Amino acid sequence: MSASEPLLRVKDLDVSFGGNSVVSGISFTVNPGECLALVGESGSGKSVTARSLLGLAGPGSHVRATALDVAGKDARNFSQRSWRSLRGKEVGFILQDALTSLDPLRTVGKEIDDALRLHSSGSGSQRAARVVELLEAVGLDDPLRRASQRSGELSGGMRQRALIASAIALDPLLIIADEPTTALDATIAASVMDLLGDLRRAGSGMLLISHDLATVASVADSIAVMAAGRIVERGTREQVLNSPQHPYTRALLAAAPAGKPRFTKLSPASTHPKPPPLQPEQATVHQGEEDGVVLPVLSARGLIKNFPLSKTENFRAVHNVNFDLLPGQTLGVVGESGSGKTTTARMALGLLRTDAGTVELLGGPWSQVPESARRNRRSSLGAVYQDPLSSFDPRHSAEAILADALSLGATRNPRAHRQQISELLSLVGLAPDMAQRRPATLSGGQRQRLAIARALAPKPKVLICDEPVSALDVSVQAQVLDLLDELQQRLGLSYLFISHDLAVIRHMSDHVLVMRAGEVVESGTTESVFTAPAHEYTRSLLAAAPPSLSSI
Amino acid sequence: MTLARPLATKLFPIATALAAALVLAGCTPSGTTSDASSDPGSPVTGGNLVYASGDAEPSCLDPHVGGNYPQALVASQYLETLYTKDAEGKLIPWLAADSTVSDDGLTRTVSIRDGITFTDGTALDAAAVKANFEHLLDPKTASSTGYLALGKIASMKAVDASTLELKLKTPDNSLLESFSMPWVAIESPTALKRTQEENCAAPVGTGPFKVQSWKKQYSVQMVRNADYVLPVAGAAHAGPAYLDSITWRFIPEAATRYAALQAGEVDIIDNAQPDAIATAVKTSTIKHLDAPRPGASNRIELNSSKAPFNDEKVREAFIHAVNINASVDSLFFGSAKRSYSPLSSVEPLAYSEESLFNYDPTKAGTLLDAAGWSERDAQGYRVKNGVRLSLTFPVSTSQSIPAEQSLFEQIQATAKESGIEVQINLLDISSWYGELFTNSYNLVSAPYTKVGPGVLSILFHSDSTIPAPSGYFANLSQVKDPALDALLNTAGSTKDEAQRKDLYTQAQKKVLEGYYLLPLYDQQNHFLYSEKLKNVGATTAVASPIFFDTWLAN
Amino acid sequence: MSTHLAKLPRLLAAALLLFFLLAAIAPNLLAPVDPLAIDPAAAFSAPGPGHLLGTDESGRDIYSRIIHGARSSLLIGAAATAIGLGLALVLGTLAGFGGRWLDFGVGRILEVLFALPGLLLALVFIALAGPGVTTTVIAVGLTWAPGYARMIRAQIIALRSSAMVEAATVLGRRRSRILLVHILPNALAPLAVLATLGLGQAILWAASLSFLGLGSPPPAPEWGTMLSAGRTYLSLAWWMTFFPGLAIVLVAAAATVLSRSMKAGGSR
Amino acid sequence: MSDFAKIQSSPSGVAGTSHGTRSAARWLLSKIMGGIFVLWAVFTAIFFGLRMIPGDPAQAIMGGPGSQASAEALAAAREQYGLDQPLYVQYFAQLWRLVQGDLGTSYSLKSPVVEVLAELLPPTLILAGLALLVAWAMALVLAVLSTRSGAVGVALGSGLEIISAAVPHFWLASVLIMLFSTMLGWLPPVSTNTPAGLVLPIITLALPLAGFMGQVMRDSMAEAQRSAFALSARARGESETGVLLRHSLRHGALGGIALSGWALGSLLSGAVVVESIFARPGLGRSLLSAVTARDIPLVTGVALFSAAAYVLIMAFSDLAERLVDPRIGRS
Repeated sequence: MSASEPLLRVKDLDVSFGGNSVVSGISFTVNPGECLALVGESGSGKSVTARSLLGLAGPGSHVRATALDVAGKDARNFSQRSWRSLRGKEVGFILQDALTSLDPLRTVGKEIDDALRLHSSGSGSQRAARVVELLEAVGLDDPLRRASQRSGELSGGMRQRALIASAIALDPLLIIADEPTTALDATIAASVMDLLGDLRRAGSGMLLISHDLATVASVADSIAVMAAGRIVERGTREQVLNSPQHPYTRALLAAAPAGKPRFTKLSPASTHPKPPPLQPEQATVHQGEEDGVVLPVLSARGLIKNFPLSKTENFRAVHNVNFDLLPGQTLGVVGESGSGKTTTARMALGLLRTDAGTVELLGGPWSQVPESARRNRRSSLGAVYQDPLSSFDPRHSAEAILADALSLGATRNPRAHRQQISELLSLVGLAPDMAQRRPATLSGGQRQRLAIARALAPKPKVLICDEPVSALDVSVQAQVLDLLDELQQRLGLSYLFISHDLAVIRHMSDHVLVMRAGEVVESGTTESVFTAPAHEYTRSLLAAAPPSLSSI
Repeated sequence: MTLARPLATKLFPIATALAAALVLAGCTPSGTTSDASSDPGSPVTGGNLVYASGDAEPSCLDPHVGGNYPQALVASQYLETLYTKDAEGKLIPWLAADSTVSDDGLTRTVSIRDGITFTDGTALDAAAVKANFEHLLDPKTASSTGYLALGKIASMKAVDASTLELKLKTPDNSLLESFSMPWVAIESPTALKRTQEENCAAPVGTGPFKVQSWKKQYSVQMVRNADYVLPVAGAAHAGPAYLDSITWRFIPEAATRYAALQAGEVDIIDNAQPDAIATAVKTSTIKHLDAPRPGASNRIELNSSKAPFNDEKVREAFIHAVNINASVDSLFFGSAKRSYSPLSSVEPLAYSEESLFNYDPTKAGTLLDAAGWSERDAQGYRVKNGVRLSLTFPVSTSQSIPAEQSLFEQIQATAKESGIEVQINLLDISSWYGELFTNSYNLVSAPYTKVGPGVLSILFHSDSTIPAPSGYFANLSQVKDPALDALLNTAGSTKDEAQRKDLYTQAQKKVLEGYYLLPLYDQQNHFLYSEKLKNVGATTAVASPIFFDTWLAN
Repeated sequence: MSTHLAKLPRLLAAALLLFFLLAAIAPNLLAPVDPLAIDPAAAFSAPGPGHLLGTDESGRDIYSRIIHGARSSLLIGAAATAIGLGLALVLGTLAGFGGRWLDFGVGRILEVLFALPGLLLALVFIALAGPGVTTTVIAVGLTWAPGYARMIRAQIIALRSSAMVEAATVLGRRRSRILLVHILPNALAPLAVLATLGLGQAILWAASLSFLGLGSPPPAPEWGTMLSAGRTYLSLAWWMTFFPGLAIVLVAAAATVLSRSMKAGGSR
Repeated sequence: MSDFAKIQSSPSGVAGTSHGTRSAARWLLSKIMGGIFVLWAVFTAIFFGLRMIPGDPAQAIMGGPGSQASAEALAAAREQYGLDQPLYVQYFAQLWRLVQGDLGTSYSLKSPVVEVLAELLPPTLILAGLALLVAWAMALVLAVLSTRSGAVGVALGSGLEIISAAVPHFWLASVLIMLFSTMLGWLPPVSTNTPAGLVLPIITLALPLAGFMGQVMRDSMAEAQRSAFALSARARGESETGVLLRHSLRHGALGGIALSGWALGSLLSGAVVVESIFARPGLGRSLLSAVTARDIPLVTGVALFSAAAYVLIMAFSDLAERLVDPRIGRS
C-alpha cells in the first residue's frame, strides 16, 4: 500500500450492544506517522471504538460502518481468521491497565513471544533474541532477566513497557493505545508517553485514547473529542486546545486545574444549587488566634513509621515528617505512589500508631493519647477518601449514613435529623431525592459529595482529603474541587490535601509538601515550590507533569 | 452325608419341583433339595467355586473363638464335628464312632473314630478332642457359643487313644446335639498350640478343604484336602472333593451379591433376598437352596418383665392386632413359610399352635378395653391413666434383612389401627445390645441357632434372665415361670426320648399360650447358585452347606 | 453466568425449591394420600394412574411419601446447616476478633477438623451419641462447620481493615459498635449464599448416613431412608430408588443453582 | 458448590501457610511442624472421643456385647490390652507407641493395626487415586469443551456438573450396577482383580467429584476468559482456542489444585460407601465396621492415616500452586 493511503479509515462507525447504541456515526482517519488522540470521559465510548477497530468489541456487540479500512484492508466483513492475521501484526494494541493486561501466570518473555510465534516469524532462538531486543527497546533494564519474570515481579511502569513491547513486536503500521498511562506515576507516565512519541516518529501511525487532554497534548497531531458515543469536535491539536468550538470541549479545558490560580471556578457555576445561609458559629474562621500568632490546627513533628517486611528488614514508610496546617488554609501533600503520603494521612487521622514523633490537633495532643481520649475530639477532624464507595456501609442509605454521622452514632434514623440532612445534601450539591439512595446507586461524583457531606456532619475544623478526586473524570473532578474550595471559604475549614496530581495540588494548596520515599524533600508556599523548586526531585516532577494546556 | 430337610410346601412357586426332589432325595447325599434339579449328570473333578457371603466377614476363622453363624458357614468347609445330622435330621456320629452315657447321666463316654488325620498330619484321637474342649473352655479363647454348649462339662479324661470320658455337672441330653455344631468342631491340637492370631488366620481341621490364604475384606481361599477321608462311608462319594478350590468372598450388599451371581462373577450366594429368590426361580440359569436353620424360629419376643406386656391380656391383644401372614406373603414372595412354633421347623420336636396367632383386631380391641386401655388420644392411640399404649422395638440393622425390617414396619402400621403405637429404632449391633441390657424394649427379635430343642431352656428358662458378665441374656421375653423351669430342667436331663418329646411339647405350649412370643418363620437361610454348580444341598447340622459332593459342570 | 440462558435454570431452581417448601409446609395439599397407609396387596406396583410414582414394598404410595418426606428432609438439611453456620459463626468471630492468639488457636482447630474426613467425624459422633435424626443433624452440621468458619473468618478479617471501618473510626465510633453495626452484618451477608448451598449438601449427607443405617426411624418418610430401602429392590422396582433419589438430586442441584445466582447477584 | 469447595480449599488455614518471602527450608519446616501438630491433635481428639462412646472396650475385644464372654475372659482382655490402667497412663503409653510407629492391635481383627492398614491401604489408594485422576480429566475436558462452545455450552456444562455433584454415591452406584452389569452385562458388579472390576467404583467416586471440580475450574476459567490479559492476547492475534489453552486453562487448573485437599476427604468418605457396595477391600469399608465394632485402635489408625494424607496433600497442592502461580508466597 502506498504511503498516501490512510492506515485507518473509519466512516459512520456504529457500535451497539443488544439494541442500545454506545457509539454512533464516528468517522476519522489515521495516516502513516500520524497520531490521532481520541479524548473523552468515561462512558463516552472511546474504548469500545478502539476495540471495534480490532474486531474485539466484545460478546453481544454489533458493529456497523460505511467504511472500516484497517491497514488498507476492508475489515467490515472480516472472518475471525483474517482478524487474527491483522491483530498484533498490522495493528498493535496497548491496553488500558498493564496490571491485568499481562497473564500473571506466564513470563513476560512468553507473552511477548506469543505475538511473534502466532505470526510465525523466525525460529525459537531467533524469537527469544527478538524478545530481549524488544524489552531493551522499550527501555527495560536487564532485559534477559525481565524476559524470564512474571508480570507480578515487575513494577507498574515496567509492565506497561513490557505490554508495549508485546504490541510493537512485529513493528505494526498502526498502534492503538487505550489509556496507556493511567494509573502510572507522573514521571513514569511521562517517560511512557515519550516512548510512544518515539514509536510515532519511527513512522507508525497511532490512535491514542485518553480521558485527559493534557496527557495527549504532547504527542497527538490531531485530537477528536468524544462525548456520549459521538465525536463532538475534531481538529489539529492547536485548534482543539486553543480555540475549542464545542461547549463540551471548552468545559473539558476549563475543568483541567493546571495553571488555574486558587479559588478560580473549574466547573460551570450551575453544577449545584445555591446553599442555604449558614449558622453564624460555623462562619467564624481563624480561631486560636492570639495576639497575631496563628496557631496551627494540625501539626506534626518528626513522624516516623516503619512496616516490617520480614523478621529482619523494615520498610521505611514515613521518615521524620514535620508540617503545620494553619486554620482556614490548605496544605497540599504531593508525591508518587509509595512516597508515604497516605501513611502520613493515616497517622494524622490517628488510625495508625506513630513509631516516633507526635501529631497535635487544635493545640492538643492527638497521636500519643489513647483512642478513648481521641474519640470525643474526633468530631473536629474529618476525612475524605479516594474511593468513597468502600468507605460507606453498603447496607445503609445516604440519609442513614448522614443521620449516623450527625448524631455522633446515636441513631441511623433519618427522621431525627431531617432538617440537617437536607441542609447537608444541598450544601454538597446533592438533590434531596438522593437521600433514600444507597451509595452503590450513586455516580462517582455524587458518592464523593456524600462522603464530604458525611465528613462535614460533625462540623469539623480540619478535613483530611486523601486523593479525593483522582478516581473522577475531569469535569466531575472540577466540580468536587470547586465544592471543596467553596466549603473552605464559607466554613473556614482547613484541608490536608493529598494528591499525586501536581496540577490539582497547585490549584488547591496554600502550602505544599513534596514527599518521596517517606521523606519530605521540599516544602513551602505553593508559589515558591512550583515556580522556584529547590529540590531536583521536585523539578523532575514538574518536568514530567503534562504541560498546562493554556501554555500550548 | 447330611441334607437340609426339604420343605416341599414352602417354596410355593416351585413346590412341584421340590416334591420331585423329595422323591429323589432318599439318602443320596446330593443337591436334591435345590429346586428343579434333574439328574446332575456325571461328576467332573476340578474347578474353583466362588462363594459370595453376605454375612459380616469373621474376625477369626476358628469358630471356637466367639462363635457365630458366619464362622460356621465358612468353617464347615475345613472343620468337621463329632456328630452330625442325616437327611432325616437324625443325629448320627461323625468324627465320633459312638457315645454312651451312665445311668445317672453324669458320665458321658465318647469313642473317637480312628484312621482320620488333620490336614497338618496330626492324628485325630481322644487327646486331640480333649485339647479342643479345653481350648473352648479356656477364657483366653473367648468362646461364647461353644463355651455355652459345653457348659455342663465338669472334667474330662482321655481314657485311651480312642476313648474320651466326660464328667458332667448335671445330666445334659442335648450334649450330642451340641457336638454336631461347627462351634465345637474339632481342630488339630498342634495347630491350637499356635498363637490365636495364627490360628484365627488358618485353622486346621479334618474337612474336605483346607484354608490356604485369607485376604482381609476380600476373600478366604481354600484348596482341596487331597487325602480327605469321609468318616462315614455311605451315600456320598469317597475320596477327596471334586472341586479343586473354593474362593469365599465377602459381598455385604445384597443387590451387588445377586448381580454378581447373575453376571457369573460368583457361583453361589448366601443370604439371598426374597425378591431375588422370586426372580431367580423363574430363570433356568439360577437355582435355589432353602436350608432353614435349626434351633429357634424367627420370632418377636414380648418383654413380659415390664408394662404393658406384664399384662398377658395386652400381649394377646398385640398378637391379634398384627397381620403377619399378609405381610409375610407379600414381602417374602412365598419364600418364607409362616411359623407358629418357638422352634425351627427342622427341629423334630417342634410344636406349633396356629390357632393362637390369627389376625383379629376386634378381639384385640375387646382385650385391650378389658385391660383398661379403653381411651384414645389425639393420634388415635390407646391410653391408660394418661399413659399411651406405646411399645419400643429396637431393631438391629445387621441382624434383620430388609424384608424383615419392612415386615416390622407393617406390623407397626397394623398395630396402629388397634391403637397400639410401635416405635421402631434401627440400631447398629452394639447399640442394639445396649438397649436389651438396659431392658429398654417391649418387643425384640433375636435369632438363636442351636441344634436341638435344648434351645428352649436357653430362651425361656428363668436362669437365662440373669445376665452374663457382658450383660447378655437369652430369655428376652423374660419368662419367669417355675413350672416352666421345672419342665425344661427335666426335659433337658431325662434319658427317655418319649418323655423328652412330651415335656418339650408342654414347654412350647406354655410359652405359646402365655403369648410370650410371636413366631414369624424359620430362620431364613437361602442360597442361590448357578446351574453350572451340581450336587448342591448337603449341609451340616446347622444347615451350613458343604461342597464335598459338589462339582462345576463345564 | 449472567447470560439470558442462565435465567431459566435460576427460575426453575426457585420454582423447585418453592414446590418442596410447600410440600414441607402443607404436604396434604399436594399429596392427600396417607404416606404411612400400607397395603401389602398393592406392594411394588409400578408408576401409573393409581400410584403416580408407584408403591414400595409395603404398598405405600411413593409420591405421597416423597411429598411428606420433604419436611423431615428439608428440616434435616436446614437444621444441619444452621448448626454448621452457628458453630462457624462462633469460631469465625473468635478468630476474626480474638486477636492473634485466639485466631491462631481457632485456625489450628479448624485444621484438625479439616484433616478428619467428614464421614469419619460423623460416624464417630453418631457412635458417641447413638443414632437418630438429632445426632445425624448435629453430625452433618459438625462436618460442615469448619468450611463455613474459615469463610466467615476471612470475611471478618477483610472487613476489619476496610475503608468502611476506618471511616467509622474517624467519625469516633466505638470498636464494639463498629463490630455490631458494620462488620458482623456485612460478614453475615454472604452466608445466605452458603446456607442455600449447605441445605442441598446437608440433605445429601443425611441421605448417605441413612444409607449406612443411621437415618431417621421408620415409618417416617425420609428421602435418604426411602432411597436405601428401595436399593434392595432395585432390579424389581426401580421406581422405589429412582424417585426419592431424583428428589434429593433436584433439591441439591436447585440449591446450588440458586446460591450461585445469589452470589452472582451479590457481586454485581 | 464450587463456592463451598473454594471455602474448603482456601489455603488460609493450612498447616504453616506461607506469608511473606520465606525460604523453602522454612516453608518445609513449618509444614512438618504443622503436620505433626495436626496428627497429635487428631490422635488426642480420637483417643478421648472414642473413650466416651458407651460400652466396654473389652466387650469389643471379645467380639461385641453379643458374645457371652465370661468375666475372666473380659478381665483377661482388659489386662492384655492394658485397659485396666488409668486413662492418662493409657494415653501416654499409646502416644509413646505411636511415636515409635506402633498403632496397637485391632480389637476386631486381632492383628496389629499397622498390618491391617498396610493391607487395606493399597486398594483404597488405587481407587481414590484413579478416581481423582478421572475426576480431574472429566472436569478439565468438560470445562474446556463447554467454555469453548460459548454460552450454551457453559450453561450445559455447568448444569451437568451441578447435577452430577448432587448425586449421592450409593444411589449412583446402584444405578450403575443395574445399568452396566445387570442390564447390559458389560462390567462386573463386584470389583474383581481385573481392571474391568475397577471401572464402576471409579466412575461412582469420580463423577460427583468431577462435578465439584468442574464448577471451580470453569469459574476461574471464565474469569480468565473475561480478563484483560485474555483481551490483550486476542489483540496479539491469539485464537480463542489459544487463549483457552495458553491462558485460561492454567487459571482453571489453579482453582482445581487448591481443591485436592478437600477432594481427598470427600474421596475417603465416598470410599466408605463405594467399597461396601462394590465389595472392595479397603480403608473406607474397614472404617465403617471399625466404628460399629467400637474397634478403637483401628478407628484411631484410620483417622491418623487420613489426617496424615490430608496434611501431605495440602503440602503438595500448596507446592503445586507455588509452581503454577508465583504470586503465592510473595505478595
